[in-house]
Amino acid sequence: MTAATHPLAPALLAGFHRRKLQAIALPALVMLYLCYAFFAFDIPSLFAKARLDNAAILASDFWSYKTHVTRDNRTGRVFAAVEGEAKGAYPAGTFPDWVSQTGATTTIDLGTGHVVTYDATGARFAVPGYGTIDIRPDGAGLKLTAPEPLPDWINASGNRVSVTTDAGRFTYTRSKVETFRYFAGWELFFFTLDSPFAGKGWGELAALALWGDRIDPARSNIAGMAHDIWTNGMWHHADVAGAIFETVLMAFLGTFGGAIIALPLAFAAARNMNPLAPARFALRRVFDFTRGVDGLIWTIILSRAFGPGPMTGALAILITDAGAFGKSFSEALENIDEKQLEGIRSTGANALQRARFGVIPQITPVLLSQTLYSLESNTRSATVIGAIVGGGIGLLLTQAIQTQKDWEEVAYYITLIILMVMTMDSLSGWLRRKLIKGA
Amino acid sequence: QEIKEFNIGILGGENAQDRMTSNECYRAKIEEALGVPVKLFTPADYDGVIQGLLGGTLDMAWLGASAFAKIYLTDAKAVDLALTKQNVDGSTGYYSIAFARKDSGITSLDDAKGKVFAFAEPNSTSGYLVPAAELTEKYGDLKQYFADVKFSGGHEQTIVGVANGDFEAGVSWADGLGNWEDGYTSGAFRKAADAGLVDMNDLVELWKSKPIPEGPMVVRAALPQDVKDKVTQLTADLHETDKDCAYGVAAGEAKDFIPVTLDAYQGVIAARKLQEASQ
Amino acid sequence: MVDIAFGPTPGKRPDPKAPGAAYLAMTRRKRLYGGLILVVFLAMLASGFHAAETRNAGGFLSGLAQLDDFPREVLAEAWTKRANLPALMWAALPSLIETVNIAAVSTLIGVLAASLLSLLATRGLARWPLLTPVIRRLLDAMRAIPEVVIALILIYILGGGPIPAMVAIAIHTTGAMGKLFSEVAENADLKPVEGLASVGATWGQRMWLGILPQVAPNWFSYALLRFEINVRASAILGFVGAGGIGYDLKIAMQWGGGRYDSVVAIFLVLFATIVLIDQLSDRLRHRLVKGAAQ
Amino acid sequence: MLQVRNVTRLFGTKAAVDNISFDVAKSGFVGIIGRSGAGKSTFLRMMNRLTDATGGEIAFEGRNILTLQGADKRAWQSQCAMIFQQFNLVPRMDVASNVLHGILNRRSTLSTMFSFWPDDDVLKALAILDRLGIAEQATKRAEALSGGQQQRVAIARALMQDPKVILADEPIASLDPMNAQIVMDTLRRIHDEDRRLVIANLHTLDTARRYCDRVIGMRDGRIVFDGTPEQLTTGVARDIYGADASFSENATSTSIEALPSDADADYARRMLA
Amino acid sequence: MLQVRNVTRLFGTKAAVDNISFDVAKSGFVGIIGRSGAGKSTFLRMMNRLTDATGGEIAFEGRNILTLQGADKRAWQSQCAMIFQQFNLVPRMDVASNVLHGILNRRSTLSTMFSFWPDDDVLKALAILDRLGIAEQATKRAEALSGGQQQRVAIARALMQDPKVILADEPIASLDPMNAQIVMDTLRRIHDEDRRLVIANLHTLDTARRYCDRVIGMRDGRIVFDGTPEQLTTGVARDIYGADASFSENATSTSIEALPSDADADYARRMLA
Ligand SMILES: Nc1ncnc2c1ncn2[C@@H]1O[C@H](COP(=O)(O)OP(=O)(O)OP(=O)(O)O)[C@@H](O)[C@H]1O
Ligand SMILES: Nc1ncnc2c1ncn2[C@@H]1O[C@H](COP(=O)(O)OP(=O)(O)OP(=O)(O)O)[C@@H](O)[C@H]1O
Ligand SMILES: [Mg+2]
Ligand SMILES: [Mg+2]
Repeated sequence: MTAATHPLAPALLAGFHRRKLQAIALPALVMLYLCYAFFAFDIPSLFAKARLDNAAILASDFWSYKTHVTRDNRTGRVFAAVEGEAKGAYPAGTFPDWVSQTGATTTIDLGTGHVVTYDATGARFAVPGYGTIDIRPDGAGLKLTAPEPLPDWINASGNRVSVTTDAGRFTYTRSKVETFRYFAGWELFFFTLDSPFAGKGWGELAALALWGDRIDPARSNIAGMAHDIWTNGMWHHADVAGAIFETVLMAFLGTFGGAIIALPLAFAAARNMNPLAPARFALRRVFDFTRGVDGLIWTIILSRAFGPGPMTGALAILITDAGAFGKSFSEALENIDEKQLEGIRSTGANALQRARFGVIPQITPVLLSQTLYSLESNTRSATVIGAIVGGGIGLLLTQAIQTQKDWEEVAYYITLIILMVMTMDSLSGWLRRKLIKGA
Repeated sequence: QEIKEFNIGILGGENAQDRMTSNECYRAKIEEALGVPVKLFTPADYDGVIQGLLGGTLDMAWLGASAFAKIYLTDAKAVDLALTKQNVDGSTGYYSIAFARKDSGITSLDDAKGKVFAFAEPNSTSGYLVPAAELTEKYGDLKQYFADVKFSGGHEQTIVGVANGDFEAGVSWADGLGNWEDGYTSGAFRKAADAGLVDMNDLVELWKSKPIPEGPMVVRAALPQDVKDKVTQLTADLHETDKDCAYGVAAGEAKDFIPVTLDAYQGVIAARKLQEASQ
Repeated sequence: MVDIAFGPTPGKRPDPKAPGAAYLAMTRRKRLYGGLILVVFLAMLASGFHAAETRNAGGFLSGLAQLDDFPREVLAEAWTKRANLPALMWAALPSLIETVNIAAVSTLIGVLAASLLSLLATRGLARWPLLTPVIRRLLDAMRAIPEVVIALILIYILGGGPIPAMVAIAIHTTGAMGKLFSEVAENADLKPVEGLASVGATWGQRMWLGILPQVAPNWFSYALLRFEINVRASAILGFVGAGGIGYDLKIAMQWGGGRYDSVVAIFLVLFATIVLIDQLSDRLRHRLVKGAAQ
Repeated sequence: MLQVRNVTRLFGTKAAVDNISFDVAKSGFVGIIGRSGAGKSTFLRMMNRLTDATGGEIAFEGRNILTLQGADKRAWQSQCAMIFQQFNLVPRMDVASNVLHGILNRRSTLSTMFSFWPDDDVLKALAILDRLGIAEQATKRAEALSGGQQQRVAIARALMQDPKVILADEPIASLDPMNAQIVMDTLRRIHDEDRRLVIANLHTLDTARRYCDRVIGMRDGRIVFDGTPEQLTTGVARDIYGADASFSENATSTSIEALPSDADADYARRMLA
Repeated sequence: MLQVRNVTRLFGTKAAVDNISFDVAKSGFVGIIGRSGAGKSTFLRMMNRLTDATGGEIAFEGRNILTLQGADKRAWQSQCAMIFQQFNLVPRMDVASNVLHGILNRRSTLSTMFSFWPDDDVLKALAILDRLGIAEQATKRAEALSGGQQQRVAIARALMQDPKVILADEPIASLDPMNAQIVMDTLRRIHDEDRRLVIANLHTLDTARRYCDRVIGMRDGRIVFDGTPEQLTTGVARDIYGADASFSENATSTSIEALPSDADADYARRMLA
C-alpha cells in the first residue's frame, strides 16, 4: 500500500492545507490592521512634518551647553554667562579665556578661525571660507554687509540678523548683540562660578580636599565642596535629590499602603473565604472601579481635597493599587491548596487561626512577589503623577521638557529616572529572592 | 483663629525649580512675618493651583486673570483679591499676540482663515480666553472660521509648534514693549527667542489684543484678616524693601505691586462666562 | 583545621540533654528578627507617611473631610446637564477609537519586538550568547523609561498626535514583555529544541517550532494583560498632548466648571471601554491558561 | 463509647453514606475498607465535622456530636484528630510549628496569631516528634520531608491534640511500602500504648488484616461487613469490592513481603505475541 | 566509512571523552555501552555536532565533520539523524508535523514557519509512520502518545531525514520492557532493510548482545572494549562497568523475559529491621 492510497492520507492532507491557510491568515490580518493604522495615524504626512533638525538640536543639547557673550546695545555693557543664567554668570569684567576685551572692542574666538568682534559701532563675524559679516545700526534698522548671495544660515531682516555656524551662533538686534559658543558636557555640574572650587581639575580638587589649605577658614575643604555641590544653583542637586525622594516615597507608600488595605478586602472578595455572593460581587466591582480609573485621574480628583504634594500622589497610587491588589490577591486566595486549610480546620481552629495558618503561609510568596513587582512599576507611575500633583522628579522633568530650554537638564533627569527605576527594580528583585526563599 | 502653616502656589513659564529658587526669598520673608512654616508649591498647570485654592490647601497664589475668573465663577467667596503687578511704564496689562511663520505667507488674521490655529490651554488668559473672546466677536465661531482649533498645552509649545509648522498660526503673550525682533522686552516670545528655540525673523505678528489685566495675587478668603493683611503689606512693600527679591517674584522687571479690585477683572469674568455659555 | 576534623563548633551542636533548648532559642531568635523587621517596616511606613503629609499642601484628616467636594461638584453639574451626555459620549467616540488603536498597534509592535528580543536574551536559546547581557540591559532600559518621557520628547520632534504615544508605549511594552517572555522561555523544555537541532534546523526554525508552541499560551496571556494596561497608558498619554481621548479629557477637565458634563461623558466612555477590555481579556486568559493545562 | 445511628449523607440525590449504624463499645483499632467511592472518607469527615451529615446521629460518650456548632464543634474537632492521605500539613512552616497546630483550639486566638507558643507546648511537641523518631527534623520545613516523615508529622500533630479518637483517612495511600509500614506501625503503637480509639480507612485488605482489631466493609455507602480480621475471607472481600473471580489481592497489595506478581510481564508477552 | 581519530571533549578540566579512536568500515549496528558518565552521550552528541569537540577528528566518507560550520554543519546534521532517550519531539505539535521536521534543513525557514509542506512530503511522512505501525496516530499531538509510540515517531523523524547514519542515545532507557523491545526491533529492522549505519548507546548488556553486530565499551571517556557481542563475557562487562563480583546483569536488565529480582524488597527489609 503506498502512502497516497493510505486511508488516512486525505484527512491528513486536508488538515495540513487547513493549517497552511491559518498560518497565512493570522499574519495577513496583522498586516492588514497595521496598514489601517498606518493611514489612521496619518504616518505619511508625519514624515513630511517630522523635524529632524529638532531631533539633532535635542541630541546635541543633551550633552552640551552654551556660553552667552552678550552686549547690551543701549548701555554698552558686555557680559558672559553660562546658559545665560545668573548663577552661571562670570563676575563683571571677567570672561572665559576665549573672550578678550580691550577698550570698547570685544573679541570672541569661536575656534576654527571663526571670530566675532564687537566694536563701538557694531559687530563683525569672520567666517572662514565665506568672508566677514558686518552689521551696523542704521537709523531705525540694521545695515548688513556680507558677501552676496546670502547663504541660508544667515537669517536677516531689517531689525535682526542671526548667523548660525557649527562653531557658534550669533544674533544682532537693535537692543543687543549676542554670541553663543557651544561646548560638550554638563558645565558647572558640580560647582557654579561663584564657588571657589569652580573650574578646577579633578587632581586639583583631590589635592585641595585631602591636604590643601582651607579656602574658607570656617569650614574644611571637603565640607565646602559638599556644600557647594549640594547648593549648586544651576543644577539644584539638593532639590533634585528631594524630588527623587518624594517620588520613591509616593511609590513606597502607595504600594505597601495599597497592599495592606487590599489584603483584608481580598479575603472578603474570595469565593472560598466569603460565602456572601452579593458582597463579593460588590467588592469586585469596587476593585474594578478603583483600578480602572487610572492613578492620574485619582490624582486630579484628590488634589482638591489634599492639595498638591506627595501625599496626594501616594494616595492616588494607593487607591489604584488597592484595586489591583484586591483583584489579584483574591484570585490567589481562590487558588489556594484546600488541603492545608482542611488540616488546620480538623484540629478545631477558629476562622482567624485558619486564615493565619492555613492560608497566609501559602499566599505570602504570591503577595510579596506581586507587591514588590508593582513597587518598580509604581516608581514609574509616581514619576508621572508627580508631574500633575506638583512634586517629585516627574514635575522637574515635564517642566524642563515643556519650557524646552535646558535639554541637558532633561537628559540629567531622564538618566536619574532610569537609574531610579532600575534601582527599585533590582531592589525589589533582591527583596523578592531574599524574602520568598528565606522565610 | 490660628493658622499652622501657610502654603503658596506659584505658576509661570519657568522650570518648577527656577520658580522655587526665585521665590525662596519671598517665602522666607513671609515665614518670618507669620511665624508659621511656609511652603512653596509649583503645580504643573493652572488647574493645580486653582484646585488648591478652592480646596483650601493653598493659602495664596499669583494667578492669571482667567484662572481668577474661574475661581470666582466657581466660588465667588473662595479668595480675596490683593495686589497686581505694575509694569515699568506704569501700565498693568499685557497683550495676547497672534503670529505665524513668515514664510507661510500669512500676514493677518484674515489670511489665517481656514488654517490650523493654536491656543495655549483653556485656563490661560492671554493664551485662550481673551483672544478667543475677541476673535469670536470679530469672526464668529472660531471652529468654523479656522480649519481646526487646538490647545498646544502652553505658551512655549504654541510658539515652538508654530515655528515647527505643527500649527499654522497661534497666540501667545508679550508685554508689547520694545521690539518684535527681540520678542518684546518680556513675555513668552522673548524667552523663546533668548533660548534660541525660534528666530524672531521667522515669525510675523498678525494681531494684538486689547490690553489684558495682569493677573492678581489672591489670598484665601477664609484666612484670618491679620494674616491676609500681613502678607499683602509685605508684598506691596517688596519693591521698596528688596529689589532683587521683587524681581524674582514678578518674574522680571516691574515697577511695583499695587492693590487691585474686582473691577479690573469684570471684563475677563464676562468673557469667561460667555465662553462657558457658548459650550 | 580542628573544626574541619571534628565537625562543627561545639556551640552549634544541640545539647543532647535538652533537645528543646536549641529549638526554643531558634524560635525566639526568629521571632525577634521577624518582630524587628515588622517594627522597622511599620516605622518606615509611618515616618514615610508623616514626611509625605508635611510636604503636602493639605493635611490628611482635613482632606478626608472634603474628599467628595470635587466629585460632587462635577456630578452635580453633569446631572443638571444630563441631557447632553449621550451626544457628548457619541462625540468622544473617534478619540476613543484612536486611543484604542494606539494601544493595539503599540501592543502588537511591542510584543513582536519583545518575542524576538526575549529569545535573544534567554540563556540557552540565544542566537548570539555573547549578546545576551547586552540585550538584557537594553530591555531593562526600555522598561525603565516612563512612557511620558519618550512621548514628550517625540512630541517635540514629531509634533503632537498618535505616533509619539504609540512609539512610547511600544518601547515600554517591548521592555516589559521582553523580560516576562524571557522568563517564560527560560522555563521552556529544551528537549524539542535539541531534537530540532539534531536534524539541522536553523535558529529560526528551532525557535518557531520548538519554543513558540510551548510558550505561546503564556505569552499570549501576558500580551492580553499588557493590552489592557496599554489602553490605560494611551489614554493617559493624551494628557501630555499625544492625542486620543486623554487629550479631550484633559482639556475638558482644565476648563473646569461649565464643561463638567463632557468630563463625565468622556470619563464614562473611557471607563466603560477599559472595564470591557479588562473583562474580555480576563475571560480569554482564563481560557488560555486552562487550555494550556490540558 | 461510640454509637453511630442511621448516619446518611447525600450529595445531590446520591447517597455517599447511606443510613449506616454501628457501635464501638471500647477503644479499639477499627479499619474501614471498601472500594473507591464507597463512602469511607465521607464518613470520617462527618465524624470530624469537616462535612455535615444529612441525617442520623453519632454519639460519642453519650453526646451527639453531629449537632454541635461553633465553639462546641471546634472543641470536638480538637478531641478528634484527623490524619489525611495527603498529610495536609502547612508545607512552608517548620515541623514543630505544624505539630503545635494541634493545640490551636486550646490557645487564645491572639497569642497564636503571633505564634507565641508557651515553652511547655514546644517541648511537648518536640517530645512527640522524638517518640515518632523524627525529632531531628523539627526545624526543617515540612515540605522538605519525605512522604513517610510528613505523615509522621501529621500523626504528631494528631497526638499533640491529645485526642480521644484518631481518624485516619487512607494514611498510607500515598506512601511507598517501606514508609507505609512505618506509619501503620506507629499508629498501632500509639493505639497500644495510649489506648486511644483509632478508626482508619484503608484501601488494602492485608493492611486491614494485619493491624485492625475490627474491620468494617463498606460498599456504595452501606456497611456490608463488620467483623474480625479473621472473618475477612477472600470471598467476603470479593463481595466488598464487587470484584469478579479474577480478583487477586496481590495486585493491590502494599505489603513489602509480597512478591510482585508476573502479571505485568504476562501482559506484555501477550501484547507482543 | 567512519574514522574516529583521537576525539576528546573536556568539560572544564574533566575529559568526558578522552582521546578515543575507532573505525567503522561498512554499515553496521554498533552498540556503545558503559556506565553512567562514561562519555557515551557526549560522543554521540559530538558526532551530531550538538556538542563541540575539544580535539580530534571524525571523518565520515573522508570528510572531517567536526570542523563544519553554519549551513555545512546543518547539512551534516540532516544526514546524521539522532534519536534521544527522552524522544525530544515537539509535544504540542501533531505526529505528522514532528516527522516532517526531519526535512527542515531542506526547506526554507520561511516556508516551514508557515507550515508549507508539499503534499509529497506529507505523504512520505505518512508512509514512514505506516511502516513503523503508527499511521493512525498521525494527526494526534505527540504528547498524547505513549512513550514507545513517541520513540517510534522519533525514529520516523530520523527516517524522514533519509540519513546516512542513525545515532541513538539510550533510545529505550525511558521505556517499559514491552515498548523497549518494539523500539529496538524497529531500529534493527531499519538497519537490516535500509543498510544504514546505526550507532546506539545502550545501558544494558543483554540489549547490546541481542541487537548489535559490534559493541564498543567505554569507561571514564576511554574505549576499554571493542569487539563482537560474543566476546562480551561477564568478566569483560565487569571491567567495563567497574563492578565487583556482586555484579549481576539482571539488576539492570530490561529484557521482558527476565524476572525482576528481589533486590529492592531485600533492601527494604534490611532497612526496616
Ligand atoms: N464534595 C462532594 N461533592 C459531591 N460528591 C461527593 C463529594 N465528596 C464525595 N462525593 C461522592 O460521594 C461518594 C463517596 O465518596 P468518598 O470520598 O467518601 O469515597 P471513598 O470511599 O473515600 O473513596 P476513595 O477510596 O476514592 O477515597 C463518591 O461517589 C463521591 O463521588
Ligand atoms: N554540559 C556538560 N557540562 C559539564 N559536564 C558534562 C556536560 N555533559 C556531560 N558532562 C560530563 O561528562 C561526563 C560524560 O557524560 P555523558 O553524558 O557523555 O555520559 P554517558 O555515558 O552518556 O552517561 P549516562 O549513561 O548517564 O547518559 C560526565 O561526567 C558528565 O558529568
Ligand atoms: Mg476517600
Ligand atoms: Mg547519556
